[in-house]
Amino acid sequence: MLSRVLVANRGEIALRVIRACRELGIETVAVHSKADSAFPYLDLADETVCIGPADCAQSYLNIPRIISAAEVTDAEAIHPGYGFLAENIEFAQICRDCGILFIGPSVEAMQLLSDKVEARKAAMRAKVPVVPGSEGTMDSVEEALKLAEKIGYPVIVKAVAGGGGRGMRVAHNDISLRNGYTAAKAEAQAAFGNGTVYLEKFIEEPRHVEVQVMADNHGHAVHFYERDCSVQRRHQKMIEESPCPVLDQETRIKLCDAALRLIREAKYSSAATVEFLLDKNKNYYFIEANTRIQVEHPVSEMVTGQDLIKWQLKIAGGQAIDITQDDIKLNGVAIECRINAEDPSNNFAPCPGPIDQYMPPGGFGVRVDTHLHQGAKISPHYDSMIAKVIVHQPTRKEAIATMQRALREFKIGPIKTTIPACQDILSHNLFVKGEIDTGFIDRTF
Amino acid sequence: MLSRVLVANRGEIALRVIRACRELGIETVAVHSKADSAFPYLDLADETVCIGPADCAQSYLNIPRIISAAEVTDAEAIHPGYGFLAENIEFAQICRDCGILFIGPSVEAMQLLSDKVEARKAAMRAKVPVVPGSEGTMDSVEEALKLAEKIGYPVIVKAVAGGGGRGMRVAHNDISLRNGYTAAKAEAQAAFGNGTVYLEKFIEEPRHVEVQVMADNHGHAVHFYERDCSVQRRHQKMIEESPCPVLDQETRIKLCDAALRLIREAKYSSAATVEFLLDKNKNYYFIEANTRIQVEHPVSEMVTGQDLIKWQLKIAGGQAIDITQDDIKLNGVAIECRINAEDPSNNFAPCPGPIDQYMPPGGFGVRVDTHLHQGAKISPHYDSMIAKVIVHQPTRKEAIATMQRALREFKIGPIKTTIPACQDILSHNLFVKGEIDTGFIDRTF
Amino acid sequence: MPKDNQDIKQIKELIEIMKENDLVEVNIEHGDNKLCLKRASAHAMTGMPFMGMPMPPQSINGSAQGVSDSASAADDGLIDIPSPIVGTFYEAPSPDSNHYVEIGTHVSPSSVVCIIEAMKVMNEIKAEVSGTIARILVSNGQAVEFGQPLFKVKPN
Amino acid sequence: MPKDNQDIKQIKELIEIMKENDLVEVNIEHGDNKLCLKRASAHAMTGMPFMGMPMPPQSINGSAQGVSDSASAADDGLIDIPSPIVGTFYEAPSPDSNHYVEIGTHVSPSSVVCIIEAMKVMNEIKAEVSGTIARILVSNGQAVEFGQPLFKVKPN
Repeated sequence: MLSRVLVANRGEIALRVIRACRELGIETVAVHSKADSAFPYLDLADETVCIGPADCAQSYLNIPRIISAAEVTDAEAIHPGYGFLAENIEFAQICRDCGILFIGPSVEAMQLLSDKVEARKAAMRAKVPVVPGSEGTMDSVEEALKLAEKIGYPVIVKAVAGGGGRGMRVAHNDISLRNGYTAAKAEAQAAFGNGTVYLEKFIEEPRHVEVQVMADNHGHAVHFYERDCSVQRRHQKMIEESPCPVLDQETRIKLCDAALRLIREAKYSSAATVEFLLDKNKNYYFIEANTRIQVEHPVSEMVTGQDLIKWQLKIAGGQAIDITQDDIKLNGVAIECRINAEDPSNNFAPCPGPIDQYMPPGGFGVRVDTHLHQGAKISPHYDSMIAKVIVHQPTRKEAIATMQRALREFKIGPIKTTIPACQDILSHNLFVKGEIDTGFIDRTF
Repeated sequence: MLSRVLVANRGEIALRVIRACRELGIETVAVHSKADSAFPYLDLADETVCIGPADCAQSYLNIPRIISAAEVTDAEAIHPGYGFLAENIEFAQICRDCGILFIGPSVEAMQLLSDKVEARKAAMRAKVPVVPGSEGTMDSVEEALKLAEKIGYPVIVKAVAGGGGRGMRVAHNDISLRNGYTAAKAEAQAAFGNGTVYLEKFIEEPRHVEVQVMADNHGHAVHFYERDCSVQRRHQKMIEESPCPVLDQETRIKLCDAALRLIREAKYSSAATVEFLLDKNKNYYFIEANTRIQVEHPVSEMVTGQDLIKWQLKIAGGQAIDITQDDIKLNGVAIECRINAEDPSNNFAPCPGPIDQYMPPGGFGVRVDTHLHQGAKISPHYDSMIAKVIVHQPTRKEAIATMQRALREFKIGPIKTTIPACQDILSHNLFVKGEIDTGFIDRTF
Repeated sequence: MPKDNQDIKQIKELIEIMKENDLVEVNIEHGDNKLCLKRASAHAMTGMPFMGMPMPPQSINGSAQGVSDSASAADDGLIDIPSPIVGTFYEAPSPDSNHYVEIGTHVSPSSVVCIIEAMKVMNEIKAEVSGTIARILVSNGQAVEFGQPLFKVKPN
Repeated sequence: MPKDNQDIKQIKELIEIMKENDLVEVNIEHGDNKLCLKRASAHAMTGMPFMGMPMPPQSINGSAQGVSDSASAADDGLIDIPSPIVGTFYEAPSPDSNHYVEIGTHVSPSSVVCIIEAMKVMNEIKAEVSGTIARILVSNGQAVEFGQPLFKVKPN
């Protein structure tokens, strides 16, 4: 078991990791920027280190400062949370070089899965269905046009290094493909410093379904079923749930087994998410794997009763996964709403500022993950997600009712939050029926 | 299904009932005293009625005012919560006379089970083990001495109308029985206006184990397993857990079935708790039944995933229990700590006052039931219990670790609370090993 | 800015009155002389002008009208007669009878001003103050809660 | 606006009254004379002596010493030289060398005052101010965090 972990993150996920460490008896070192020094979650760590000013580049994204903080506090391992350095291969490599354990997969597994083309090849080797498309990168527009003719329109051009919707273009014919190819390449070059693109069949009105997996260093891998994250506004997830409401049990098991095959193929350890598109005929296609714990991991925790962060810590400490797949039961329905400091009535503009009023919801079936409190200040320097409300009930209908009453109870003021937007979505007929796809929000609201 | 329920209580249990009603789409009327009018949980009700001044006798215990509030707001049913009027037979009778549904058992079932001698007789009819003792009341000290000789010392004298440790005396020989008989009678007369007593074998160092049951008006009754409430300070429960850590599965099933037999014998409907003493040889003896929902009901909810207040409401609305006993699985371990506004370092003296600092715990496995918020004021007029922290984990060891970290996170100030006392108990070797009885706290701390 | 110690003394006295009565703000104008005192609110119920704060609970008549502690002088020098119980307000002993009081009726402490029905019992409510009925705040058949002002009386 | 010291005295008295009584605002007008006093609300931010408030997080050297924003004059007229990075503080380039500075050493902005080792790199830290070293706040080999004051300098 680990004895001392540095938490290289901030806000709710830093608190989440500190909580898991404390329950396992692991000491924690919390690093923070000067902007975050007043947050009470820091008191819950055994030690704190101020690593820099508010600016992320000089604090949470600054590798030398974080490594140095681990060195001076004698931390044996670093948990990167999500975002910031969580999927930074250079950081993982430097940790290894410095003899500090990076709580996550090996550098090699990260390299394999973070490269979309390589990940796709690995999926094909593992007999995991992938979206029909290029075997490798598309190095000319002619090549792209030829492949589009073969697999049929619509197609999508994607940046190898892409993410968050950038470096992507959909094309329904030759002309739009010519334009899209050039635009995607230029955007990817500007955004990621890498203009390499590939091409895929464009799946129309898909659901975003992802499988939570966990592997240890002793050859064991288990899944924690799937999450449906189709409620996305401009490619940003807003509401996630588990299980996927339209998946039958047979398809579920096939999907989850496919995810495990990929993870084994990648010789992966620690937590990962394998993302799929699910089309209207319940065909699923691997799209990418995330080599970190994710924001929405609590919904999988609620339906399985398993603490995923504890598993990450135990695995990093060398422990084997000592439960079998059969021990992991899918129990009821969990839904998560992300609460962002954004104004839904003003195009979701960020709303940093002081929180004068704060009343979280509670009671049966309600979990709140947040570092907030009355008197806290939301800094403009960081992500606007400030809290997650997670509910768990025997049925989806009950889960929606519990989420509605929880959101009604949740008072955060005077800053604006996405609570009203989540309430609107939860009340929408199509959400209630589960008949949505990743375009639902952008089409409907 | 009910359409409009008046909640005849205050604080966390009023909020608990309001939450359940809201999730079921039932409108709520919250009554409150003037001292409670600022609590935000009232905003969550559809209507509120101020029924009187702070003094309970003129507000929460005042039957005409509560009935009148139900009449003017057109409420069809009243949920009494726990305490106040929850076990007041006169109130249940008046509700019936006024055509208002009392959410609880029938007047007849209340009468039977609230009379300890009658309840004991019913238990014997239902072949539920009872503590060896008097068949009826003890009307003279000579009768008591004779019985004591027969069943053997130690014995305990108890008031028929008793509760909370009043009107009770343990005797280890004839002299102490003579004194105890007279003292118990006098105390019961003073406290309850009824000096009738009975006599039982005194079970040494017992555990307090109680079974949660629920019955409908269609002949169905199910149990939700047992709670262990042995952590008591002067007969006041402080920490409760489910399941009982020392019970084997065979005894558990027998115990729960015994509770169901009594409930059926009493032709009971709604929620009830059947209380037992468990001796060192795992013999269990029925002691009394509580005809209400109890403070500690959430631990049963966590281990079964069933919302007990929702069941009360559904049953009151005429619905049948549509799950079977097999559907109610005992899953993991739940522990509840009661947080009281009391100063453990000053003999648990009540500590009312304003709450300037308030930060509840959260995260995986943690549930908080409370009406508190930063800026709330704790009134000296009411019970000192202000919050309940409930945790749920796969194992007892993990549940204790989660409770420890949750209590460490819970900040309530400047008033004193029982949080440090709960932390001390959770850290105690005997509690951790589960080797305690109802005398543990008074002996140890 | 206060002219003399006399002012300070008066301010102190005013503050005591504010505290006793849970006032959060006092404004006084005498010609050109103006005095305004504001206290930090004790807590939510004193109604800071703050949009995020929980709203006061809806009273049973749907109005935002507060509940006064007892017959007490308000800004306008009028005294409230509050309801001592929860029930239904009636302005007359029966539908055909005259109203107990109208605007302008003089009442003494023992004058019956209305009936409140609670649990089928008709409770005669007495004025408890002397004066003239200035305003009737509730209507016949309306549900009223404990402490809800029923009438405003101009004291004599 | 205060005409003379008498006014200042009265204002001070008023402020004391406001603090004692939790007032947040006082407005007084006498003809053309107006006085308005406003305090921050009685909340946490005003630093009430309140035992239950969260403690500031423990800094890595275990002291409660705060982190200053930059070289800045404190009450005593001295200027801090804060650590610009996280690492281990060394007062000399090697164990056998002389210390970069001692108490009384005169420094200019470009003077090296110490080394902070971070990730095996020895970073020379410059004074960034001119003056005389008045105090050395950390000891050789000690871990320091970002912004932690290392020296106090008496500016010239």
